[in-house]
Amino acid sequence: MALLVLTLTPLIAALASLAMRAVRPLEVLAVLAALLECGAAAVAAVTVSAAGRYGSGALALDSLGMVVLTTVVLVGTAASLYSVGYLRQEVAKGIIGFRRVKQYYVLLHLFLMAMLYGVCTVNPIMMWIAVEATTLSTAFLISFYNKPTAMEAAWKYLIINSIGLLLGFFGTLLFFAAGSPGAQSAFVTWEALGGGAGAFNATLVKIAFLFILIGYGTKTGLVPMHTWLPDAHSKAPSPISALLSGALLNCALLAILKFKVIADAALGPAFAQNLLIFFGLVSIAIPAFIIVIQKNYKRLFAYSSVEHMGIITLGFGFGGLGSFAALLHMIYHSLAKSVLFFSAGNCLLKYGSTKIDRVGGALDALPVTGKVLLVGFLAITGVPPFGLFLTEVYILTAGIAAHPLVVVVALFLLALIFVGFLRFIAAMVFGAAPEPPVRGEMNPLTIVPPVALLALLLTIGIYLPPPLEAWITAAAEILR
Amino acid sequence: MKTTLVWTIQFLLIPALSPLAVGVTRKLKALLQNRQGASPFQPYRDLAKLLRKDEVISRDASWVFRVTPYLLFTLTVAAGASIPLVSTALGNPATGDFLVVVYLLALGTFFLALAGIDTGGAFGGFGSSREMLVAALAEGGLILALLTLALLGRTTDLFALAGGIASLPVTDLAPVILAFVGFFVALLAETGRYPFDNPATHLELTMIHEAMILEYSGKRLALIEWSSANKYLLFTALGANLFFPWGLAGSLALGEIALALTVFLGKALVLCAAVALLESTIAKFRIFRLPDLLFTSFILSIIAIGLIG
Amino acid sequence: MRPIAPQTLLFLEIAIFSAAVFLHLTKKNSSAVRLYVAQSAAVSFLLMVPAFAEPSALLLTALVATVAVKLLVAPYFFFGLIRRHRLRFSVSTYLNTPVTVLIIAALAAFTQTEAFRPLTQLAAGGDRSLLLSVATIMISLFLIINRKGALSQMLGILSLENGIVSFALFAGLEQSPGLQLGITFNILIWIIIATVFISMIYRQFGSLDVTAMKRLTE
Amino acid sequence: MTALILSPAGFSAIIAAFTVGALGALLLGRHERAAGLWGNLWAAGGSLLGLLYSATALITGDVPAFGVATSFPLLSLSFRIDALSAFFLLVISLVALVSAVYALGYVRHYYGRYPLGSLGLFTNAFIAGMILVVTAHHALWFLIVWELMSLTSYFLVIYERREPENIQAGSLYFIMTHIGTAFIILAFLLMYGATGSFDFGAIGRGMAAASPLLRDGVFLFALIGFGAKAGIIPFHIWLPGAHPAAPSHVSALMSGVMIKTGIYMLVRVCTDFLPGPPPLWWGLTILGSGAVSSLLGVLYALSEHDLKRLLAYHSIENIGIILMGFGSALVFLSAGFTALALLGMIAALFHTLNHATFKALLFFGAGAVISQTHTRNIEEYGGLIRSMPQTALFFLAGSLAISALPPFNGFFSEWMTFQALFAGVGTFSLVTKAVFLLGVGSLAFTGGLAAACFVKAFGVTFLARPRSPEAGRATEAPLSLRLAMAALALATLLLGVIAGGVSRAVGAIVQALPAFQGGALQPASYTLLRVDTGFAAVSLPALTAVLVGVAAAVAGAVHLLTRGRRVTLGRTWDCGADLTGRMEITATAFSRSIVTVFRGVLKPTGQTEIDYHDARLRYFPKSGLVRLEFRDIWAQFFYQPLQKMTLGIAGQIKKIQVGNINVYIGYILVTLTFLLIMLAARP
Repeated sequence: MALLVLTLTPLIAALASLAMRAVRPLEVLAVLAALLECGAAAVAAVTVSAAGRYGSGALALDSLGMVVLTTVVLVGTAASLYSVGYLRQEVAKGIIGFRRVKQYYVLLHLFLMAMLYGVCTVNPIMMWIAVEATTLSTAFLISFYNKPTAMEAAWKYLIINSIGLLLGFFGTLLFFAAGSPGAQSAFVTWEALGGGAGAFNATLVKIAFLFILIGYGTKTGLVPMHTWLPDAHSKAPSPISALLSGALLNCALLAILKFKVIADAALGPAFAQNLLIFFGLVSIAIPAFIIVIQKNYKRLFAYSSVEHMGIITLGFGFGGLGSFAALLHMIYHSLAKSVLFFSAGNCLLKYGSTKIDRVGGALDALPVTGKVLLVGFLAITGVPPFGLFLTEVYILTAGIAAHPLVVVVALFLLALIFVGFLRFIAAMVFGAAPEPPVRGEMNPLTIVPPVALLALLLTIGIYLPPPLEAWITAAAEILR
Repeated sequence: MKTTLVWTIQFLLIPALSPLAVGVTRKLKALLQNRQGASPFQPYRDLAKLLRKDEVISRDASWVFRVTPYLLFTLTVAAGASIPLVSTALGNPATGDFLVVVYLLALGTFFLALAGIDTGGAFGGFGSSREMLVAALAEGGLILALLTLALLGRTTDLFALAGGIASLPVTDLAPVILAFVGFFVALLAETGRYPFDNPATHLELTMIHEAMILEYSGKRLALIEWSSANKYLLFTALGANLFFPWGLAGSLALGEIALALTVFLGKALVLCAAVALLESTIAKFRIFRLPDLLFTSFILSIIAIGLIG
Repeated sequence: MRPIAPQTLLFLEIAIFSAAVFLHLTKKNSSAVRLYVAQSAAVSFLLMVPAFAEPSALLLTALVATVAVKLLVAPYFFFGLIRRHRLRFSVSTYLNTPVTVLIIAALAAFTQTEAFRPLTQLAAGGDRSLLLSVATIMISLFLIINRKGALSQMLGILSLENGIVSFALFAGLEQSPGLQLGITFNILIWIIIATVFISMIYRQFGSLDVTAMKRLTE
Repeated sequence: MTALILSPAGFSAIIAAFTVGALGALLLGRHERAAGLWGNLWAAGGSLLGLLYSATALITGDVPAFGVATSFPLLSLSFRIDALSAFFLLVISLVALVSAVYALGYVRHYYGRYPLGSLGLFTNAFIAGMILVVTAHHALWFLIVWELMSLTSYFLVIYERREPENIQAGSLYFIMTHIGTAFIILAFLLMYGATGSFDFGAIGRGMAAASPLLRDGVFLFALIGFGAKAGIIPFHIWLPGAHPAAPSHVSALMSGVMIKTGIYMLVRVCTDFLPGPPPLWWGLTILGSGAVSSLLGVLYALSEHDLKRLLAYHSIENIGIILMGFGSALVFLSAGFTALALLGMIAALFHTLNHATFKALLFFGAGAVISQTHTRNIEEYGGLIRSMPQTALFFLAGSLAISALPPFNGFFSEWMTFQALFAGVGTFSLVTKAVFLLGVGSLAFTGGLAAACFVKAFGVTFLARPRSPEAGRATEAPLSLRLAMAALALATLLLGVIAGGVSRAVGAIVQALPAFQGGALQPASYTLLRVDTGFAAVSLPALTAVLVGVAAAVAGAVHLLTRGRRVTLGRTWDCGADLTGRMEITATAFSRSIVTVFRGVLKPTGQTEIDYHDARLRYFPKSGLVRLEFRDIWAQFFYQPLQKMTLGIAGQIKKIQVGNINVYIGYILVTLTFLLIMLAARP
């Protein structure tokens, strides 16, 4: 029931938004819908932490899905709230008008719905449809500002992800085929598919998983299929960037993980793990170097997302403690990256540019955002007391015995990322701006969400609440 | 009683005889240069005259300038008491360590250099700068030369060390000779002798020690001059009694001590003569050639330690 | 109704495959769209096989929807685009025709190698058709890479989708009609959005040459 | 009573005091005076508790150990305060206490410029971080607090954030410390791989049986990681920038104790985590790097005319001296000479304590001077001994101590280090002997050069006439500053005079370390410092007594002899012209001769620009300017090439993002094909 509410709320909100004639009701609707989703997710969470599973029929959640759902709902709520303040500022500056605001909210709701449904559905094909739907709903959000570069980003996003997802679709079909060659396969659920995995044709499953990994990996932003990601993240409105990084990537990764469970049942863990380690390491390495010479802060954060997806993938590749840490890392990363994108949005509103060298002295110009940006940077690069430090160490710990070389390389790449990141953040936060803007924050609504997320991040980085630990442990158990 | 006597000698011998050592060196130098030269006792008269004079102190100078002469004199006397002058039997476990002696003298140099800067004149500062250059570089050679002996004598206590070197077989003396050469260079550097410094000069460009004490007069100048004489005799005594420890008394018997005192005076005379000879035959080095010489002294000592095996 | 002979199926698959190949070769946008329509028609025929084997209302609805989207809506949008922006010729390719053909041959050969061998056990008799549909997928992918025109890329993606659908049919995988409808709806939305995007690209860049879009390079 | 102090509650009280101080200062942020007072008083209170705790632990010999489980896997907040930890806790608390007192007055000159709240927050957190670092007993927990310490110190370095060079220095510091941490993590991961545990005790037990190669790897990574924090050359490049940038009482903490945490962990790694006799090359490596660090550190200091940078370079020098002691201890351990190892280790720890006192003192003095003159450039000081007589006296005490001149404390720890090195020269043959000789030579030159450097630092700062109007207007530092300096100046003297007793106490601490058990401790008394086997001995009280006695006699005699002689004040001989501040020797000129001697190492670039009144008649220069600059050879030949290489690779890799969508799709096709082929080739 809660899941139904969860998936239908944004749909209804989207339809209702279509009918709205003023900005204020749109905003109220967005916030209300977000709160309702939070409530529904909380209900689901309670049951999942108690029974390990929630829902029946077409919509169901296990603890693995719950982890991803948590990120989607948290980031979604924060982004909805932040959008209100952000769009108000843009309207005030005359960048957009009512029509666009309305379009934004409708698409935002649809985007959220697609992600929520994708996480909750029990059918792999429906999940595929949901992920494809996220592509479709966000394409216009990425091209929101109608500038040539935004168009370019959106087109690349659309085409590359469509191709990727078609390959993923092909992989899904291959899984079905491996499950029941030549037979009818009507409405296959994840469970049904996984149940018969022991009898699967091994080589077929390998090819299938390859296609899944390439396909959904495109959406997850694994190198070398990540190419759309920095473009899309940097051109989308900041709350959408936060959602893309903090929620969408996780949803796509969830698909890979669900197939990994099945592939592991059919093949044993080694095959999928080696692939994940390979893509994980590459996805850390390439962004690490690009971050060092980045000139645009939103792209910087986007590459950081690629890198973190790499870390998470590496964690799943190592398995065991690595899986646990990767799931935890996923939550931490979602929160931290949203914080950064929200701060980036505030900087963009203030300075009117996403170039790092146009932004300076943020600590003076934006007293709160400057601090949030600095602290968010510390969080994302894994500096204690933020939890990402621990999860990164856990992931490396998980791999040290079996893959020492990978661990050493990853460790130094992480240090390199820190070095690259620090130079730019220091320039933005402390340095001097070429044209110093007026001092002061612009809208409390653009401040509250990042600060709240940061506080949450800090809290669960220091103290891991038992229910959360329970889901993650159970989810890690599923993944092994 | 005997111990008291020897301790008195330890404390008083150096200050008492040091003007003489300087005078003797000057006299020998004059003779070598075919000059009559002043009496060897002339330095005593100079000191007495200075002590009788009034004093002028720069307005810019602080208490550092005023205290330094006293401190310097104290340190040279204390260091003199820490080295074996007549008897090895007199153990001095409190201050008789060679590092203590080296660093006590360094403390003096430190304050003298500060005093050179203190008056705010242009010469004093340059004198200090050069003094610290020479002192810093001489320290390595000095410590290593003494370490050579310490390794041979298996102790860094100077009294025990003198005894230990004296009882070494003659075949083991090669490192001692090498180390002595290193030590002698350090001696010249530390006491402001040719080719490092010209103790008789008052030409600004060549001064080191004299530049630093340019502003002193009266009793403080007397103390400073006396202190540097002390230092000269102190190094002479170190060279004479550590590298050539024969003739030192093995006990505190009066006769032995008297003999040892005589032998010591003889050895000191020889060393003073060596210094005088050197000063008459070589020219003063350019300041940037001095480090080469000091590093050579350092390396000679290293070779000496290598020879110990 | 009697089952359709394997030869017919193979013929249809060859048609799909050839359409993908000819998409590479054609220079005119209108003929490219026609090739796509032809390919879609062949896929639709394939779809009818199971639909008529066990007819049901929902299944028929799904079929009709698919046919409508692929054979009617898509060409309608595309020809509209071509007419509005006077896009007679598609923008050039990266590789010239001989090299293109060579690579197509290589990709087709690749699908016949050991790498795809495991797939053949999915369909007892139709392994050649199966591999041909895989070849269609690879060639369509290559089409998107080789073409500089936005419209051609779109057609490449749709052709890729056709290849996957035909693969699913040959592998004996059938979806429930509901899913079928969902997928079709998805494709419909996709076509609409992509068409809108192409219009927007044309407005922004004055052509459909995607190589004009290379500002985001950091 | 002692049980209560050493209980977990007693320890928590220390941390709680700093926490209250930190958060309270932050909350009081708007009220500058209150925030400063609150933060520093609580810091002082916490430090007092820390002193009490560590002293109790050392006296009773108890080893408190306790832990708190967390909800995170593998992570437990374990503490264990053995003698070594207690010793470092003592040193940290001591310096933290005086720096808190100092800060009470010092923070005043930030009023209205920078927020006092965050200063209180970060200072308290920083001290607490250091305390946690030396008491942590679990690798993950250690890494967390280690990073916490680095993070808070980073914020303190960039506290005066409107100076761009501070930001730069802070970034470099944070980067170096982060890379260092990567090496540390690697070392712990390797140990985890071998032992399956992050608990320090379990690591120690498990690593005993590990392969020599693994042990060597752990040692090497730990040396780099902790060496970067300690400032060993060539990982020192952050240090001369970061320490001066921080507020002076924090500089004192960073230079005085933070870099020692690197030493602490090196000792832990080499003796606790990797038990058993260490390979010879470990000790030789540490000894050699210590020798190089000390000599180069002092040379760089000589070429510096920023007072705080000069002091920072001296920290490198002193870390080198500490490492020489520790390195010789390791060599002796590997040869089985436990008694001599004890000597080296005592020298190292004693010098750690001594350096903490005199370096903090010197930074305090520098801070007092800077708060009056508002510049760190030594060339703009001069004559401050008249306006700041007490500060001058305290700074002089620190200068004498750091130059290893008796009877101040620096001399005695260097003396012991010398003795340890002498013992090595006398014991070993060939290569080992040569390394020890290198140490002796380096230490000997270091002593002399340090003295030269502090003649410059003290002389140019405090003596002669003021060289700038600011220096002329300076007044004596506030009371709390002078109190803190007086306490430390007294400590440098006292620790020197009772060096025998201190060395005995330190000896007991070292003997409590498992690796050094079995070594006989020589019968040192409070009055006599002796080396085992009677090789050497020195008595400080006796030395002091001799000096005082002779000085009194001399002064008395001279006074009697020269009664009635007048002392008049006059002008310095000025060759007929009026002397100004510009005619005194400058710091640059003072050290120029030494710089010229060591030009092969320092790579100075001298430029002389003379402007003449008449272009043809070159007799009357209008103005002359000599510029002496130094190239940092480590940056030039190591870090810059490394950076260039990284940027080059990055530039190449960036080309992946060509911007062309066709290429992007090509990546997907190629990856797919590649993986399919791999799969076919190796099913």
